[in-house]
Amino acid sequence: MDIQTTAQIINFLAAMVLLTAFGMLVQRRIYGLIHLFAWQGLFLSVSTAIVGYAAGRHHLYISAVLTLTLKVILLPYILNVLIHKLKIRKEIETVVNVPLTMLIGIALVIFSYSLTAPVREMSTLVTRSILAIALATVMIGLLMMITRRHAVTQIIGFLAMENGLFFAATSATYGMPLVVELGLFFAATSATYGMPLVVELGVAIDILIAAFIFGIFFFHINTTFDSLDVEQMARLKEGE
Amino acid sequence: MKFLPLLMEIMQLLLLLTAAPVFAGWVKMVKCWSQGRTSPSLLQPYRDIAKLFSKDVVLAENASWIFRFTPYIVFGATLLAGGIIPILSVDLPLSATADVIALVALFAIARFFTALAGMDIGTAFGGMGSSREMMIASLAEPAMLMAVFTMSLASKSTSLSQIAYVIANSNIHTVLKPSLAFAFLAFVMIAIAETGRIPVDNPATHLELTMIHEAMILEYSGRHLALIEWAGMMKLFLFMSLGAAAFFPWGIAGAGNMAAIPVALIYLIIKFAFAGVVLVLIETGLAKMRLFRVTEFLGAAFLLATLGMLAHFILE
Amino acid sequence: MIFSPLDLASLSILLFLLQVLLAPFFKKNERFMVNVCFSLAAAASLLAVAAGIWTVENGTTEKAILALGLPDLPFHLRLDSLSGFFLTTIGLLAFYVSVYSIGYVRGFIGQRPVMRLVIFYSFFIAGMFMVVLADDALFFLISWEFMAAASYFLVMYEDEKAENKRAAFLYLVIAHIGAVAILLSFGVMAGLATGFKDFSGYTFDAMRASHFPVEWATAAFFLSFFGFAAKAGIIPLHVWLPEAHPVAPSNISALMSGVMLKTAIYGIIRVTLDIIKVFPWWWGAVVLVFGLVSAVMGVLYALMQHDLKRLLAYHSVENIGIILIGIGLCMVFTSFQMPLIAALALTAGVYHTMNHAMFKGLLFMGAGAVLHATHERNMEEMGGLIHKMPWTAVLFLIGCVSISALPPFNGFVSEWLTFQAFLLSPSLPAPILKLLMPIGAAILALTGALAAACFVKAFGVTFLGRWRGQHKPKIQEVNWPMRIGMMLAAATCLLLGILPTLFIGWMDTIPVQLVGSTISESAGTYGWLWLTPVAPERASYSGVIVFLGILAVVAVAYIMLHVKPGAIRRGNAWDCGFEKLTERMQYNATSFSMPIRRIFGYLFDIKEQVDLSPQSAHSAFPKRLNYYLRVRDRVWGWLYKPIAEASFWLSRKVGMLQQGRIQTYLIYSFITIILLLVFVK
Amino acid sequence: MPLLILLGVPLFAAVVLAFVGDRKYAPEINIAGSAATFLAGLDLALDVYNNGPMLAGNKFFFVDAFNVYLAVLTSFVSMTTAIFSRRYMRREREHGRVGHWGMRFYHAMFQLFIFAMLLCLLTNNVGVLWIAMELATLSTVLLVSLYRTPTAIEAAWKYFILCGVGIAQALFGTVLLYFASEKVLGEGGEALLWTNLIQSSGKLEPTILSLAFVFLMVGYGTKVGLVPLHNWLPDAHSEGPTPISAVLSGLLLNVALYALVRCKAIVDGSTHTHYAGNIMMGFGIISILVAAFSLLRQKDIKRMFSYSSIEHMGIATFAFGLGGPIATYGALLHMLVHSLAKSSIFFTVGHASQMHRTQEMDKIKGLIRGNPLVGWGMMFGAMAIVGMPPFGIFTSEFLILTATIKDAPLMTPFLLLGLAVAFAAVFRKVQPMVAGEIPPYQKSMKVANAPVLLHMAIVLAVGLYMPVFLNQWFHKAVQILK
Repeated sequence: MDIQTTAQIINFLAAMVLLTAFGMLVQRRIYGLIHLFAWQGLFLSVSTAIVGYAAGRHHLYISAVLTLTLKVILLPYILNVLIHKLKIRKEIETVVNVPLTMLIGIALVIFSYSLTAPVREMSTLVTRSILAIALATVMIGLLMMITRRHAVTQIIGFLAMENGLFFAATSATYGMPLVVELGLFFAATSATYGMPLVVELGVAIDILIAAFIFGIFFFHINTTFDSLDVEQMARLKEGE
Repeated sequence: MKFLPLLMEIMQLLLLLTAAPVFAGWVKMVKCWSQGRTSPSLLQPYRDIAKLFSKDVVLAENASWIFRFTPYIVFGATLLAGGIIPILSVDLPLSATADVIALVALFAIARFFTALAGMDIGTAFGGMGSSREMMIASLAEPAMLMAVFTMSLASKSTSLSQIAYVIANSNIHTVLKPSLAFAFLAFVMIAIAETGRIPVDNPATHLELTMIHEAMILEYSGRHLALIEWAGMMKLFLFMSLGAAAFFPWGIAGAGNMAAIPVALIYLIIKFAFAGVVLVLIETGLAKMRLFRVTEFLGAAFLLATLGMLAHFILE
Repeated sequence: MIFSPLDLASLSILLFLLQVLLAPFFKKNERFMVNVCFSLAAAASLLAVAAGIWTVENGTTEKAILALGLPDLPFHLRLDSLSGFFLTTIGLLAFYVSVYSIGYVRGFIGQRPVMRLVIFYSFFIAGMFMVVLADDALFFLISWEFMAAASYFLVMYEDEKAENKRAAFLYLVIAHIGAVAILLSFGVMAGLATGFKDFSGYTFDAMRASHFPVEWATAAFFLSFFGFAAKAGIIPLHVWLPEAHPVAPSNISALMSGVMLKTAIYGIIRVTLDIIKVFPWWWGAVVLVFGLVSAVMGVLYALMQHDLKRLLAYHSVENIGIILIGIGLCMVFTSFQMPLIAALALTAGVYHTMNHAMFKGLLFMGAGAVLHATHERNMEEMGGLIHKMPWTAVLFLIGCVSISALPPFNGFVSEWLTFQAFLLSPSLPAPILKLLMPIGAAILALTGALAAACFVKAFGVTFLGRWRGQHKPKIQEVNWPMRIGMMLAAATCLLLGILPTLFIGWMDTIPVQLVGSTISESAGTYGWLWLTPVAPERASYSGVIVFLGILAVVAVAYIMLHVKPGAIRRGNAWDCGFEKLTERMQYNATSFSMPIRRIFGYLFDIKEQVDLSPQSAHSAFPKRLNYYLRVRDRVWGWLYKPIAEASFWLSRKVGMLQQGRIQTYLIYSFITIILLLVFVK
Repeated sequence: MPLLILLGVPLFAAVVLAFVGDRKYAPEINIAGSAATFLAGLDLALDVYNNGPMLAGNKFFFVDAFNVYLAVLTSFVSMTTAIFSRRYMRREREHGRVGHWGMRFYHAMFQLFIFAMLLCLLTNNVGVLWIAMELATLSTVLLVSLYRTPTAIEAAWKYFILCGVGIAQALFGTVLLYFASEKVLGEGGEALLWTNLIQSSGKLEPTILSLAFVFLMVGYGTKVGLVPLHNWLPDAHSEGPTPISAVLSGLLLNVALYALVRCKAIVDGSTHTHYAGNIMMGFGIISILVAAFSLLRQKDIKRMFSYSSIEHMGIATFAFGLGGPIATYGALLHMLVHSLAKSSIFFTVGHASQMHRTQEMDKIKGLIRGNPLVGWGMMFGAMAIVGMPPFGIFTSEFLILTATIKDAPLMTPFLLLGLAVAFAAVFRKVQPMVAGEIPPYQKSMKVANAPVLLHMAIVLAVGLYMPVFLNQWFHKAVQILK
């Protein structure tokens, strides 16, 4: 297929990524969040694959596959398991002032577009416009982390953010050299705490460490504060 | 060093020693007249001093060597001051050893030790006297300095002989300066305070609320007291002659001419007789002030003296 | 010549550092350590004195470079007559105090570890030597802070006492802030000297060589003046001084008050007259004003004290003020190209520097002796010590007479010279100066008189009368090393007082170096006997003759009156007809200064109250009267408390930043990114 | 070869200690490992010193004066920390604050952390630089929460999330960097090698790079602990075991700053403006002021000294931002002496808090009488850290301050204010701790003398007599960063 269609497809996918990001921003129920996240991962991997195909960068297929396995299958699964284990299935989280957050989100999108405009002018790549989307996704992820008060949802926000990065790294630039992508996965996995499964797969050592962190963290937070509400973790402070 | 100035110096010191009691007697005499009393003779002070010298000394148990040596130091300092101020002649070998600043400092030494002696006994009076004396001195001394500074600025020197010489040999225009007028006023007020006369202090009283100088020397007796009294008279005499030398030096003998001495002597007697009268007028005219009015009095003097110097720097 | 002066100086510094290594070996036998180390210190100080005297005598300038510090900026040493003079001053007092310390520090043995004292003592003196030898900004500041740190530990010596901690903290903070200010001023000068192509700009030589634009020079001057003022205890930066000096061991207070403050004077002279050289007249006016204020306020505060060492500390403020007056005048005259009078003023200031070192050292040693014997610093308790400690009394008296500027002792000479500088000043072009000159003279005069009053009080209350305290301690005269140390200082006071001409002749290389003129030949016109600063007919003074004159008259009168031995009887003091006088009836420090407190009361923050307790039937007949008096430094309330409160308020506000919620922190990063991105666009 | 040892030993030691970390001889292994690392570092340094900068592992590693001295410093401090932690952790174990797993974990992670930092310093690849930084974070996160107290977990969580977010920004910055460079250098690994980037930095697109720098600044700045991104730092440094606080404060911050400075060099090369410098100066000043005023209100001893770390990192960042030979020299020197002094302070702090069983400063008293080494060590450490001569920090602050007056005079008042307040704040607290009588509840104990003495000796030496080779290194580094 020709460049035009590719570009269109990719842009469509990018739009979907952004959409899912927005969805996550306002989704109250944790399961819903996880599903949205999975969808985002899917769009991500597909677009990566297409970019790989269109630009003939075959190592991007690996990235696509990895994304698929990690972001679409493993992490959602693990999160489900976790939520089950920690018995927080029913928890419905209050999201502060949906319209406002939406507005801020939109503002962020516009901002990142205007910001990346000069870059877009310079780039010759098919996927140049994706950089803006990626940046917007990162920002929205950060925004989500700010607005949410539940440890798990914060993590999901973090993941969304990291998706944005991944998007930028793979699609926008035709993929960075493999060595960094390893790092990316490592970042992704470390960020997602999707460890137990990854350990089963027995991947790299750094993932091991992150697994360690994951396991200990949630359970400790849950046991010491008997919930995963991060609001309680505000003892270390200056102003009284 | 030539012989003549030396002679002059010695003469002057003798004059100081002998004439000081006379002047004190004269003041007392005029005072009695002014108050319509019959006065003791001019020589009464001599008799008092002689009597004191012949008496035994009674020391308080607590008195230390400071108390015993103070009279001598006071006497010495005062006498040395006498060697510096040109009374009859400006040509004094000693006058080079100390200028006006040093002169003030010499009086300060005397006062310093007197105050210490006052505290030595450990009675309430001594301490009170010293405290008040130092309070007054702390205002009078700078005022005094300022006054003489104005003089020295006018005559471009701080050496007394030089000042006297310049003023004496300069025409009326150079002398009639506002700064000098201020200085003179200040000087008069200070002289009163420094010599412990009414309205600042009353040499005749022994009432503890009012006395200042007397309180310090309350414990003295015999020769010690004699020395202090004598030094006091000398101090009065010296202030008068300082005033004379600084503000009315006319008639004072110039360098080297012996012939001018008698004339100078006559001038001197006239000046002092007059000064005594003025002093008495002030003393009888005014009443003794409360202690803390004294500070205002001296503050005024200090101000005047400073004004004098300012006047010199700004107007002249 | 085998040794050059600089070698001697460096050798003495090395000796001091050697002691630091030596001391730990004698940990077992502390008495031995004290004897050895302080004797060594005395010897080392003498070396420094020799070097100093030698340099000033010949007016030589010697340089050396130590391969220390940064390889690009090694330590530069320089020994010219200015630093030579200060070397002499410091060394001389250090010598006396070291001798004194042999006896004084014995008192600590067994009570607290002496080694710390010995070590920091050596560091302290070595630091002061290095300060006056340093010839580049880095080395100067290192030695400067080194000195400060060492003295800080000495103030901390009795570290279990709260007042020591407080004082030491205050001292170190102010000293450090001052040091940073000095650093900045060097930065200004170095930066303008070379523009930082390389490190050479930091040497004083480079700064001397360069010519500064006036506004930068002004900035540099005020920064350094601020810094040095903080060290010298110039009002309003003096608050640390009356806290730190009293609580330090007395030999240390003697050094701090006697010479450490002088390093600041050295710094001011070095920066203004040697490095910047060309400056507008009003700098001098500023220095002069600060000097005047410090002088008069210092002595007034001193008058209000009843803690002996505190009183002396405030007098250091006063005397620093007097020194500054001399220097300020010198600066004024220099800027108007009047080298001769400038030389006179400088001589006066520098002379007073030496004098103050001597008599203040002597006085603090005396206070130390009193403390050592009575374990008492509060004068209200004391009295009659002249009977128990005759030696100390005489020596302390000499100190009092000297500091009160009474002839024939040294304090008088320098104040006399300062007055001459005032009086000989021709009418200056600037109108402000026309006003400043007479007022300055007036204030100086006032200061002298008040100082006399203050020391009548100090000596009278402490040594005369009878012991006032409730408990009567067993008092005895102090040991010989202490006496000898004080005697030496006292002798120096007298010599400096009666032989000023020789001294001025010796140090005339300093004015020659700095203001390019000297008063020594005119000063010596009549020979060594008479001091005639400018011309014989303008002013003259002869300490010798005053001394001998008074002595002679006293002797003659005494002999004449004792040819016939008149009996001396002892009797009770006259009690005015009341019942027996008690010690408590004597005037004490507070009551002595009451009249003056009444006059100048508005300058202090005074809280005074009388309560009749227990309340009796009629208020006219109280059973017992209690009188409370608290005199405080106004500066404290005006300057320091607000600053402290402001900074704590700010820190509370800053604390708000961090209130624990992780979301907030995320918002911070979020906003930071957004802002930066906007900033980029 | 030394490179391999330098990186291999810690990794290997980590694996070993993961299994035997709780044995009696584990601390010795720990020490031995870091000692070997240190020796390798020295060897490498010697190599570079003689033969100049070198590339290795087909350009994967790049060693020049700038990073080799930091590498040596890192390995050295980690060695002394290992020595210190031997006694310290043993006692913690006796107090029952850590168990078997804890010890194993502690030792393994300690070595892994060192490995991460060394990798971060030595790699030539900007991407790997980022990975190593992340690894360093991860390896310490759980050490912070080692004691499992609520506050510890909270601190670790904040550390983790905030640094995670930060590092993500850094990654975005790196991506942008690549985005710009692959046009010039072509795709593939070449485009991420610092050496290539710096060479062709002139050709890189300024707008993209300035954009990238924002993200890098925020990302690595978070790790450096610059205000307002610093909030994780005091918590993490105060809640973890003291040896970890020592290496976090002493080393990790340096490494992060190193990364930032490397990136700045590229950006400057591209933009030819002082824009990156200005941003860094801004962050520096704010950090200094905020840290200084926060110091005034501290009650917890470790927390106080971590704020002082923020302040000093602010100074160094400011100086790098200021640029110019003197300031850069000062900044490099500052990184060195600060990490030495700060870690030695943390050693003494650890002993002190163990002696009193508390980190509250009001309860710690009479250290000099109680234990001269700890007391004097803390006293002189504090003196050094607040910039009193003759310690090295004074020299660096001297250079930085004077340079500031020349180049940015308007900044000096703020700098002065910050330094003065920090000085007063630190001394206000330290003095009562070291001075005075021994409180009844103070336990006397044997302490590790060597680390404190060594560190303070070096800091003093640098202040009084800087060795020539160090000087040359600094000069070379200044050249590199110019």
